Amino acid sequence: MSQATVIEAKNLDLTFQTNDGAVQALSGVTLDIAAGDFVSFIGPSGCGKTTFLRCIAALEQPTGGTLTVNGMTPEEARKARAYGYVFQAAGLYPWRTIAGNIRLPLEIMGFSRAEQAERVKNVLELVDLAGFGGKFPWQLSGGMQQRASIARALSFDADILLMDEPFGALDEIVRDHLNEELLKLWARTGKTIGFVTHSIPEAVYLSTRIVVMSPRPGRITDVIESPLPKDRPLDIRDTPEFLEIAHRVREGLRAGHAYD
Amino acid sequence: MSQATVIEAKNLDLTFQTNDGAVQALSGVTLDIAAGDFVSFIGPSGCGKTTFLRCIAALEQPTGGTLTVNGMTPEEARKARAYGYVFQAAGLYPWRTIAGNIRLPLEIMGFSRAEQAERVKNVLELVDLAGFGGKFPWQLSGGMQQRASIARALSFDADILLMDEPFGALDEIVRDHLNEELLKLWARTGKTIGFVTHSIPEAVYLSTRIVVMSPRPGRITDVIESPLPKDRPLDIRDTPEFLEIAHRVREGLRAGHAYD
Amino acid sequence: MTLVLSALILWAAAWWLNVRLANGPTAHTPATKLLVPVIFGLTLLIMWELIVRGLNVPLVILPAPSLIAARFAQSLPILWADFVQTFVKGALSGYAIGCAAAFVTAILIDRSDFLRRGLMPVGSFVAALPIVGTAPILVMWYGFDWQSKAAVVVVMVFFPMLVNITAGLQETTQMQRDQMQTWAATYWQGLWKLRLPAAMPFVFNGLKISSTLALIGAIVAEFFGSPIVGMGFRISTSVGQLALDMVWAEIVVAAIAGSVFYGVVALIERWVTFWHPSQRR
Amino acid sequence: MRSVVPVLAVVAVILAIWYLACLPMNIHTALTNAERAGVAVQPEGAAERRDRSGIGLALTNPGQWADTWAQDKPRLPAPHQVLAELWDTTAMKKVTSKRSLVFHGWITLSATLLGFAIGTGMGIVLAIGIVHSRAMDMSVMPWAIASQTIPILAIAPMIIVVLNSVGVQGLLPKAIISAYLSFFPVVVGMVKGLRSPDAMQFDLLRTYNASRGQTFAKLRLPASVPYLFASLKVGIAASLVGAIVGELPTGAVRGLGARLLTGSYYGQTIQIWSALFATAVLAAVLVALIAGAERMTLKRMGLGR
Amino acid sequence: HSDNSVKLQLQWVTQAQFAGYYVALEKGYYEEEGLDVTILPGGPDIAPPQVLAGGGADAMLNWMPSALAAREKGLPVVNIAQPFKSSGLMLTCWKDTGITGPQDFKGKTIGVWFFGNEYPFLSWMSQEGIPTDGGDDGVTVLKQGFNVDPLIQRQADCISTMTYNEYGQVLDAGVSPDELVTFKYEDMGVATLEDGIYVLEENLADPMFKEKMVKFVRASMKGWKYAESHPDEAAEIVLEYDETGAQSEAHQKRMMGEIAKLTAGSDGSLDEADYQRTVDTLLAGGSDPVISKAPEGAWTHEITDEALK
Ligand SMILES: Nc1ncnc2c1ncn2[C@@H]1O[C@H](COP(=O)(O)OP(=O)(O)OP(=O)(O)O)[C@@H](O)[C@H]1O
Ligand SMILES: Nc1ncnc2c1ncn2[C@@H]1O[C@H](COP(=O)(O)OP(=O)(O)OP(=O)(O)O)[C@@H](O)[C@H]1O
Ligand SMILES: [Mg+2]
Ligand SMILES: [Mg+2]
Repeated sequence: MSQATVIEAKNLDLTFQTNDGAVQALSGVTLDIAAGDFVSFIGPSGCGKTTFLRCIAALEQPTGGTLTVNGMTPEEARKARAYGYVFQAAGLYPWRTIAGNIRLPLEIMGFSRAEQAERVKNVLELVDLAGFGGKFPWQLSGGMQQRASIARALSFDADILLMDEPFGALDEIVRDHLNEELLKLWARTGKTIGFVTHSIPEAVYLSTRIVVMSPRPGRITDVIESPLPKDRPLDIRDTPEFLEIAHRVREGLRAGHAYD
Repeated sequence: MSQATVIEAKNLDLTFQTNDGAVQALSGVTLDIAAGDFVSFIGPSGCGKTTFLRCIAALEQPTGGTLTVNGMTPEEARKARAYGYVFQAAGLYPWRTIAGNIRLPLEIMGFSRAEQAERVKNVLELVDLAGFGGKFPWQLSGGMQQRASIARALSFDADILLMDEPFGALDEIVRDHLNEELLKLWARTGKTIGFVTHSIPEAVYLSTRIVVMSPRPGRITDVIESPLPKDRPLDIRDTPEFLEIAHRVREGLRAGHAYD
Repeated sequence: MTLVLSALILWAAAWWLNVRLANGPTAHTPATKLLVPVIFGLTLLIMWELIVRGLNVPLVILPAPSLIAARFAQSLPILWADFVQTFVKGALSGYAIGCAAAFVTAILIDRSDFLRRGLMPVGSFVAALPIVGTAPILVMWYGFDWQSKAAVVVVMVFFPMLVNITAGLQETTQMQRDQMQTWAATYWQGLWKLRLPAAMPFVFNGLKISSTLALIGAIVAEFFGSPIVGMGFRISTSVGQLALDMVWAEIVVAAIAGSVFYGVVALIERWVTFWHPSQRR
Repeated sequence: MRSVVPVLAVVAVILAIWYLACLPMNIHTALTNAERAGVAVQPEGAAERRDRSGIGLALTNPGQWADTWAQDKPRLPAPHQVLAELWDTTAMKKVTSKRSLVFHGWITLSATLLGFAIGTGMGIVLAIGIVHSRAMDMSVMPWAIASQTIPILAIAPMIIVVLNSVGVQGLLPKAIISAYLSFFPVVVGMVKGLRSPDAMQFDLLRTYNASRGQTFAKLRLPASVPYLFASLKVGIAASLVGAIVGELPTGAVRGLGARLLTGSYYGQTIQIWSALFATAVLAAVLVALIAGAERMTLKRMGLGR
Repeated sequence: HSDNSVKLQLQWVTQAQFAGYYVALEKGYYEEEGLDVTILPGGPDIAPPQVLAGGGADAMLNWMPSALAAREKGLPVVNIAQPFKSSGLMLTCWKDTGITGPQDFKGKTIGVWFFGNEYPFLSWMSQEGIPTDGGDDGVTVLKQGFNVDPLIQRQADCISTMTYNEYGQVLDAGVSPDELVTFKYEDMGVATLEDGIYVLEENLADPMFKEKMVKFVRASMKGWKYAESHPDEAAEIVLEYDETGAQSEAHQKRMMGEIAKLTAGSDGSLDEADYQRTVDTLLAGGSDPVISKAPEGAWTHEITDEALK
């Protein structure tokens, strides 16, 4: 937390104009994310988690406030290819093999052939998919597809990794496994990670900070710093410290939740 | 557990013939479910949870063993409209209003107009959707749609409720809320419920018995009786007893899980 | 040459205007959505006029739009009589019969997998028979009046409708059908309450395709024998009389009638399949 | 392969109905012929029989049934007559002979293929324009629909004459008419296909800062391939119809369209039917070829499961 | 595209009706004149005047009513030769309908060709005072297709036939002449001139073109006279040139025999009396006149005078 600030949001507002009136998706969001942070965003549906992540990645244009990434505008950062973005669905191209999918951003960014092959090989190993490069996505299980999509986001080595519910569609056991892997990867690479999830245990297990959001209008209601050590075996989830943080998150969530 | 046996499976086998060989989805499954039981099925993807539920509902024909429901064959029970079945997706018809959707099974079963209106009103209240009857499904949030689909399964008052991951697509808070509601409903009506889930806390929180399954071939590896009281506030999930059962379930799961 | 040149300049100017409109702030208003294609169409018309005048194209090859419009205005009674004969009597009745027949067949096919697998390939083969071959045969069988035109239309619309309805009836998910099972619904209940409503987007797709086919079929069939009234009759005789302005007036009627027919079907589609994502906005 | 038995069964039923239908359809002529040959028929006199139903006549004159399947110019030729003519004009004639259906089929096919190529090319270019330019989308699409409501047979002769007057002759005018019919399904299918990737996939490419061209080449184009093939199958059949329509006003000299027309001038119903079937067979073959190419392409793209 | 090329647009598909031109081509008469002649067959959707206007042909064959109508429509075509002396057009009716003369047409259904060929019929009916828009007092007119089915199928009581073509088809269908009543336009006094050779007026101003046409007409008439005297050979030549392969030998031979009767009286030059009769017939055409005033300059003897020298 002592490192430089990478993402700096000040009083961010975002209003969507829809057919039946304006929707305020973000309202007065202020947040700093330092280099090497693992920040989770949690909150009920529609609270603006995705929208905030998309603002950072310059996929959405805030209507108020300021947002800088590495001191640049998000747009400039996007042009500088500062982000790896992992969407909820794996979203692999069915007409490309796993290796071909991972190669896609590299082709677009103009890496050399040799470099491409090299990088694909490396990230495939990183996500435990060595040997599956020649397979097509539909020949793999959902968990493997999701790993491939993470590999794709890692391949060009962006400093910032934005992940929008990447494990939402997986079963609990596979999810546990990928959580472990993600932590290892983060420890190894020191990337800055923004991570959206619906699962309290997942958020607590992974993050250095947990941002609790609440809807209508979407805003930050709580930011919880995690005192957990960097090294976290899965069993840590049965410890009282863990349960304590989980409890705080749940309380924070419930406070901001209005039933519809 | 003292009540009469409602569902009785003995040595159930089910083998699917597919293009590339036979898949044994269920193997030697033996299980009794008593009237008023709340039985959860948990296990990794592909272990046959859905298949077992479908066998009970006579949507699938076992290839071996015996299965009776209320002393009849599942087929007869289906014709006698013994089941309410809730699928993972809400599966509401977009061209019918919420009330129209709930009315659908009633129309099919030939209830009178007045009776239909009466029942629709009742179940809408039961699932907290009073006032939304005139809306179309796509005008409601995912959680509300899922509640409507539960209302639909309840409307004709079948004794057995089969639910296949009904809350899989919802966020944690809405899920908690629906879990609470479901428990209340169960307590009030005394229905027999079969419930498939991927979430360990959910299974432990809801059930009187938790059936742990494991794949290839799909079989039951463990049946855990829950000592929790019938009255369960949400906070019960932070108690040691709860964590103890959850731990047992997790161990059981991990034992049967092979990474793919 | 100046006329041709001004046509090109006009084209560029209109296109620039359209690009402005389409990307401007009002792009999503209904007025703009109507205006843009209208500007485009008007540009084409004016260019046609200028080029025909500029290059002195003989009347008997291609008349200018102004002449066509004049002829149109003078011949309203004739055009109306032709329209009634061809569109109302021939095309509409054939369309109704063809769609209804396809509907009944689709339900039959739906009940029997054997029939479906047998009929669909044979049907697609029959559908490939070109209208210019079948029309004379049907005129021979059903006589010169609108009945034979309706028969041609029936033949033309039947198969596209059948394919679409059949595909539509397959459109439900396994889950939806299972749901019906758990309620022990009968075949007809399942059909009426689930599969027909679910099939509607497909049915309307077929209805839209068939709406353009119907008019074309009725007109073309008149080329192969007709009473002395009808759009196809008028077109072919007028070509013989070198009354090209009349030919184009009839083509204008055909285009308007066809587009309006298509539009009406699309409107009904909006209304019936209001729930479909493609219709929601 | 599971369809073989049902298809055969359906074909058998159709043949049976067909033979039966020949009875009422051709009985009038059969009776007139018989009467001229001096055979007693019920009732006598062609004018007398004119308004009688064919079925009634067929029932009262079972002796003349055989003739309804063997006439020279029947209203409805019997299946074996059509088959015999097909066999006679394909297998039994040299392919260069003017009486060979293969010869005429080839003439039509060449116009079809050229028209198909032009139409497909035009359709794809238009679709790309429509997908990338809102102005084009808004202005062209309604007119493309309207263009398909114009009866092609009516303007085909004019197209031929106009092209003729600027010196274009031969295969090209026919091909242009055939292109006119085939471009529309391609436009509709390609627009759908090029727009088929969901918003997420476009967002993904934005995070890579991909250019428009890259987005097109890497995402839109491959995603549209299945749609393209679906519309190509519709398009090639439309091309064939277009080529045949185009043959009528080019002097009806050669090609399947000319066969249909001359058959019709001289009341040669058997010739019409055989040309009709030849056309349908040709269409089936062309569609099957595209389906084959589709299977191969999709398989190579990893989409054919 | 050499300067000595001539493209001739026929009115209909290749058949013995056009035997003279095919014979001239086959026998090399055109070649002898130094001409390179292309014969373009017609069809149901081809309007020869339109082709002429579009520059697709140098000369066309046309019936005079149609050509005069085109002239009024602003397409100045000129008759330069008239190989057909008499008309082959007639109405063929079933005898058992009770028709014996034009007065019996009332209430009957009659098939007529359109596409420019309807003018003689409409003139005739208006001379007889019979309306053509149906009803008990008038005739119901059908746009006849390309064959004789409407008569055979008894969808019409009468149909238009040519002595040399459709009438034969009716007989071919097994009908004996006793069962039929026929009305030749020639006999009814309403005959109009049929197949003549027409060119654009503006082209005639060009002496080179004129010279070409002189040669063309000369060679064509030579072809016609040969065909008249060798009908069977001429029919076979036509069959040779038929690319559809749909014509039968018997049919073409009979057609040639009938055609020979129509061309017999002509040396190629237009008979002014025939022309006048045609114009008069057309001008008499009641409410929907084919032409509204007597045309001027619609024919010339310059070519035939030169050719027949
Ligand atoms: N493109 C858009 N146009 C209009 N409204 C939008 C758009 N995108 C999002 N919204 C609205 O903005 C609000 C925030 O949406 P967002 O997707 O960020 O929520 P979220 O927290 O990611 O929810 P979830 O957990 O369901 O993914 C919602 O009310 C949503 O309906
Ligand atoms: N209709 C079918 N045909 C062939 N195989 C099937 C069919 N339905 C299920 N299977 C196979 O049977 C096995 C059990 O499937 P089932 O759907 O019951 O698993 P599950 O436990 O519900 O998994 P999940 O958690 O993914 O829903 C799987 O291997 C599956 O592939
Ligand atoms: Mg989201
Ligand atoms: Mg399942």
